[in-house]
Amino acid sequence: MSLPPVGLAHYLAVAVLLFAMGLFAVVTRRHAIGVLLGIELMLNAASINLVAFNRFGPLVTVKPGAGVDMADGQIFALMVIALAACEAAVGLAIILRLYQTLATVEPDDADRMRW
Amino acid sequence: MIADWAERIRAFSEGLCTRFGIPGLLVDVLAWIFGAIFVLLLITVVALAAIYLERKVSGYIQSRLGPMRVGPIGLFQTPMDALKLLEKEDIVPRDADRFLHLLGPVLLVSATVMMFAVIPWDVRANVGRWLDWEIGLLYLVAVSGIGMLGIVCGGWGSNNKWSLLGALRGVAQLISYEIPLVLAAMCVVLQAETLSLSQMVEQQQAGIWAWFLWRPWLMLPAILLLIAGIAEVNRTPFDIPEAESELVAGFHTEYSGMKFGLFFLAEYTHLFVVGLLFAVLFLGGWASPLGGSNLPFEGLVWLNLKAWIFVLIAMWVRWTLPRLRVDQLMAMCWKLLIPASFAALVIVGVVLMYA
Amino acid sequence: MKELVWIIPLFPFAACAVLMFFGAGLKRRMGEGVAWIAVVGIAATLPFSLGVLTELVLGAPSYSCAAPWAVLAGRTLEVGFQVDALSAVMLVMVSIVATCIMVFSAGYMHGDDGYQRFFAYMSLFCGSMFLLVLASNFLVLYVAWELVGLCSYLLIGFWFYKPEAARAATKAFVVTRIGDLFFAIGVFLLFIYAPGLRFEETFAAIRTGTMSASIAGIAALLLFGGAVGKSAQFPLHVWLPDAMEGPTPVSALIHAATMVAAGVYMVARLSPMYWASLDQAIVFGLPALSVVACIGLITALMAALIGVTQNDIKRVLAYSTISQLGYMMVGLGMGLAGFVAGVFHLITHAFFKALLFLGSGSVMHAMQEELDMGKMGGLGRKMPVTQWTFWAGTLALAGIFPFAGFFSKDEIILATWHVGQAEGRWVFFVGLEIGVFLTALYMGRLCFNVFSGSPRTEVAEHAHESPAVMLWPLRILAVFAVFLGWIGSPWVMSNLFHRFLAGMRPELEGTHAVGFNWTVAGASTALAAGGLLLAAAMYYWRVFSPEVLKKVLWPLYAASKRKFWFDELYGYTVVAGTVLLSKLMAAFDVLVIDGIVNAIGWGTRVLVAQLIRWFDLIVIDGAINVMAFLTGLVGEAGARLQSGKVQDYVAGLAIFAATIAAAAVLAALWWRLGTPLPW
Amino acid sequence: MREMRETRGFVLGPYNPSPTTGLVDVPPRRRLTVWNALWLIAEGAWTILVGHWVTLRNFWRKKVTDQYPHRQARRNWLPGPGYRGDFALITDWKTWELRCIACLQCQNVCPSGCIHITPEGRGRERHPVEFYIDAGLCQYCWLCVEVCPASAITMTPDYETAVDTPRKLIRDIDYLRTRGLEFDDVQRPLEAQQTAEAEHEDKGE
Amino acid sequence: MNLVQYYGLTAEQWLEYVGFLGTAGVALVSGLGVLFARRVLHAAVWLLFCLLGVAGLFALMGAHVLFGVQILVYAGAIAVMIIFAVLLLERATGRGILSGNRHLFAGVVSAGAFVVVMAPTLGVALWAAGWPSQTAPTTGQTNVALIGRLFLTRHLLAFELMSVVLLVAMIGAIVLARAERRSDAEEAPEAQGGGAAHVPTEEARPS
Repeated sequence: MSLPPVGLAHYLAVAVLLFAMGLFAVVTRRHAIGVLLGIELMLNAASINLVAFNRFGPLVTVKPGAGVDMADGQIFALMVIALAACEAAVGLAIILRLYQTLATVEPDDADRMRW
Repeated sequence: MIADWAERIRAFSEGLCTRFGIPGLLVDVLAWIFGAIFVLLLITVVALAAIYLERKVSGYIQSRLGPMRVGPIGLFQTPMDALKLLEKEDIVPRDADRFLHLLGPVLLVSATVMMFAVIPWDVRANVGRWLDWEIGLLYLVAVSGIGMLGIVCGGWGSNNKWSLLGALRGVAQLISYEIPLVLAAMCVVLQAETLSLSQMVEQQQAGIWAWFLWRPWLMLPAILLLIAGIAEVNRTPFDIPEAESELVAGFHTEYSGMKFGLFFLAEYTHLFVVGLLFAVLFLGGWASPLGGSNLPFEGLVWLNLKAWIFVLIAMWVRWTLPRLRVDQLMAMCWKLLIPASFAALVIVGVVLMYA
Repeated sequence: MKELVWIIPLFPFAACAVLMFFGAGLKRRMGEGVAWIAVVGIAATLPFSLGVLTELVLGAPSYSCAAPWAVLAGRTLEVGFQVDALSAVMLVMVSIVATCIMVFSAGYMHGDDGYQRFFAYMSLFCGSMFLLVLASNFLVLYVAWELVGLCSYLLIGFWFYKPEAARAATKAFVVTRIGDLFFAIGVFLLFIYAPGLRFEETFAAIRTGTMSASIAGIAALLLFGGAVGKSAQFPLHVWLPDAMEGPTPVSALIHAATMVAAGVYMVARLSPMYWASLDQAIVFGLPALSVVACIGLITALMAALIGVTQNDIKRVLAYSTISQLGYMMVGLGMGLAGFVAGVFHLITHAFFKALLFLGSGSVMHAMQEELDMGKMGGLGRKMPVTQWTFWAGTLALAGIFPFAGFFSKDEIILATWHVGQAEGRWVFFVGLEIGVFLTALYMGRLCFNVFSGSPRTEVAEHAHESPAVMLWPLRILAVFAVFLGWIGSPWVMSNLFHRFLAGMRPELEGTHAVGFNWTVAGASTALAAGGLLLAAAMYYWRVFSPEVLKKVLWPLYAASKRKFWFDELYGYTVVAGTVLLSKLMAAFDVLVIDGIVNAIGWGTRVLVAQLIRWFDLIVIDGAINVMAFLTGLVGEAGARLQSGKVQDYVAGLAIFAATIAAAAVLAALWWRLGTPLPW
Repeated sequence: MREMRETRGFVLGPYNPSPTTGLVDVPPRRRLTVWNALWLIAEGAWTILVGHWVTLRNFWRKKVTDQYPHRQARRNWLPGPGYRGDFALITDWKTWELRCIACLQCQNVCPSGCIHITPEGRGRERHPVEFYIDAGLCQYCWLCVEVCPASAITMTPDYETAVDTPRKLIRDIDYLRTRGLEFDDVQRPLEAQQTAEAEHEDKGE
Repeated sequence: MNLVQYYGLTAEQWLEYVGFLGTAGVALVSGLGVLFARRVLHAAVWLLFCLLGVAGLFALMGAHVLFGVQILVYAGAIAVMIIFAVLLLERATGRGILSGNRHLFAGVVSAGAFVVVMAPTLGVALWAAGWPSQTAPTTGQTNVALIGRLFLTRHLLAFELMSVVLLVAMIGAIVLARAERRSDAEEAPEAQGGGAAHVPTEEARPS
């Protein structure tokens, strides 16, 4: 029985699981910040994918000896992190305002936009 | 010389493996473990020495002797303290968050210890991949961020207003002073054109005047790093988190026993690490002032010496300057240090571009 | 001076404007002095008109100027003024008489609260009279004609708070309007057929034949209808006696001298049209001119007869004016021979009739507004100036030798004599002679009753002479009444007036003043004296009482007393007719039209409404309700989706995304890669 | 340099108006110009260095700590006169026995009741057999010394009375006698010397 | 060295495998911790560990800069910020995830749908691509230098834009968060003394 070396599949598997967890957190968490955490998880899963594809993805034929400098995935992941920072900041500000106005933190209570 | 030192560890671990039949490939792992153990020992010794030295120096500055009772000239004072702390009962305040209470010191200590991974001891660049990491400085700064979290957990976990306030202030201070620290380090990065610390040291080998400190344009970053370094460690001019007069003991008010010890240990180790960082960045790591190094352990000695100089300076500063008020602290960081560090960065950039 | 003729109407109009707009203010400040504005307004015209007259007398040609006013159907309507012998004479007459009357009324109207309003209307009247006289085309003539009618209405009804005055004013206005109707139709006829509205153009057209004589005749006759209304001739004379309700100066100016004379002046102005249509049988086979004459004759006789039995001095004078106008119409009716006579009598009559009216005004003033002869008597001693001026006017009117009346009236009678000799129609001569006798009779009666004898009431006792401001105009007019006649007499430059007037008319070119016929003059003078003596006998010497005559000529007396029942006649016929007509129309309106509308209303309210209500309820509301129900249903279902819970949305999003992703990936694999799928 | 010192201090912080801003005639705060700022920084740095030089110099100075247990006899260790330290019963050096006549005055006056005496004998032979002073309870109010007719009891300037169990704080008669003897040979000459000096100083002025 | 191929992997690969399992395990376990931690603060701390796990994965994949940035930015700053936010809101504790949560079903369905859909598809795709695991040989450049160069050449625009986005987000967050004080004073005078004073306790909150 031979184990396959650590490849794209492994990372994708982790990413999918993490994303599913994030999604589950976002949907079920009763605390607004819990939702935010879920979102962070999903973002991380996405960035794992990015870096994984950057590393294993480009099956370009390469001249022997020459190296391929492909770091776009990583840069993309960096951007994702930066954006996650912005998103978290604004998200938290909104949650704070939500808390101040509605004195609750549960997303279910903020349901004034219903029919 | 140190090269064989690392080799010697490796050989020793290999011997072990063969003796106990551990598969070959784990030899590297074993070597790493021994290295880690070595570093841990070094840390504990350094911490104890630092604490002892702190009390001695503060005494001597205040024209008093400092601890003299325990041991010949009080040498056994700190170990005894440590023992005392060990046997003291570890109290967790009622309905405090036990998990966070424990997590506080753990995070802080682990962060501080992790910092030692990238310090270039007296090693030739080619030995030990794990020693010469290409993002050394970034790793250092990143890990210090984690330490900050430890303070927060500690503050919140002890369910007490003072500690919470101390934690919030501490984090605010750390976050603020991280910026000038990083920017000052960036100046050196610009100069050395690499993030890995060992390569920086490589460039400072040629005798005392090759050290970066003596480069005129790097002097300002050096001063900034000094100040920010002291602030990063929450040392006296900037030690508002556990300012005795206001916040009893800041975020480690509710700690007793070994957790308190851990905090104490972490603080001094962090001080030592910053000293090491300062030494590596500006005083040419394990480079001997006379240039060239041939004695075994010579690099190690020089590095530690420079680090200790920094630590002493820190202590010296601690026992002269009064504590800064919170808004003065913040104002100084945001209105003085950060602009200065930006300026320094620009100057270094320009100088390196055209000089 | 001729060129400045257009200023003349301007002065009185200006005075009127000032008085009209600033009258109240001025009255407060100047008090009675307001009158002098009007007087000045009129007096200013005196020098101009005299200047114009002298220029024309010295042989200057007639002058006319015109300004285009509007363009109607291709014709330019002009405001034009014309000055020739006829209008110059009239100008002078009007300005002199008006001035005297204005001065007189300054005194007479003393103490009246509408003081400035009176003078404003008087100035307006004088202005429009000048306009009428100076008019050079039919349009201006018609405008002036209407203005004059308006002023007469305003002035008759000056004391509008007196019901009979208001009624008299409306009566005068309506009757003259009937006359004006014919006048307007005439003008329209001319507007259509005549090349231009200007008199000279019309006469030239008639002369050259471009306009047919018959139409000229008809137009002339229609215009004469207007004159009948305005000059109170036979059928339309009823308004003049009632017009006496107005203040006396008004009667003097309007109903003696000017307005009523306007009709005669208009006929004189248009005489060439009459002369041209002599051979056209217009009405009952008579040419227009003879119609004029006949109506003149009838009016003269009838008025004289009524005048004899009136007790109110102003009514007597009114009827005397009507009869004298009849005389003028007869004069003009005699064609080329009587034209100059008619005009001359018009001028002289204006003066002494104004004098008589003013005299009666001063009498009334003295008698505190009392008009009935029965209540007067013996005023002669108390009012000597009024008496002798009144006697001068009476003698002039009767036609005694040195006075103006003798020459002018005598010339008309002479003209009828010639016509009688020429055509054998003696009826005019006989009629007029009877008129002379009657005129003398009623004037004598009037004078003796008022001035001689003993005062019959204490009011008469206390009567006293009028103030100087009233007496001086009387004296001036008296002077004119006495000496004006001479300018028409054959001894003065062989009838100066005739030569002056004849010079204007080409047709008159050939004729010259008719010699002085002693027989005719003698006859008329004798008749006049007879009348006077009869009056004196009855009222002065009281030889026999008038009752004797009343019993003998009782039908004539009754008829005369009731003014030949004209008022009643018109009352029953015209007035009653219109009233009846209006009632009929009202009835028709109420019954027929309102009835129909109400019926329709009722119908809709009851029947149709029910129908519509049923339809609306069932059909339309039904449809809408169904629609509402449906949308509600759909809405309900749709709303269920939006639970407001943020996390439900996220779940939905995720599921949806997942399915899409799956589909896309499978599709891609199935088509693009063509890889054999594991299953 | 002098002028700069008089001016109001420059504060790095933002200009935050206090509630009475503008109401009281406070001299306007000088705005921080660039040169002022630079001069300020320089001056600040210099003061810090001077401070450090002071501490450094102090680092090498002779230390004042006196290792307590093995202290050098130096006069300034002695507390001033009238220090109320441990108790002592004075022995009359002529008759070589305690002056205390067991009159129980001190026992009665003691507010905290920490003196317990068992008297014996009558008249001139009256002497205490047992004399306990519970130093733990005593509040060192000096009343017993004052009230003693025979001035037999006194408080020595000895402050090193730490013991490791409370029971030892109850001083018995022997302990008090020995302290009294010590007090005599040590304390009296010193007191004499001190009073002599005091008189000399008074004469000097 | 007699490095023996154990289970078909070289020592290097073994090391990497172990490393991968370790970090992935940390990441996934702490992910679960984020999900099921009863108190949100614990969830936040678990998130921190998850982030460190992910950072480890990045390091394993050779993205060292990303490792550093992840720890410095994500774990160091964002996690701290989230924890701060939780500290502020701690009193209004949300109930645990499992206690009678109406959305449990929705959560399971959506997460399940996602996994059910993505896993086989990816599996098929990867199976089709033959479990790619070899990486392209790289030039001698260190990751730091490469990222630095790329940032300032090819992706300069993204780099600059990101600074703008960060600035805007910062301003937005400040405005949003700061409004509370002013509005407190203006709008709701009775809500003085910060939000905590009148936060309805667990029971008082309407069900």
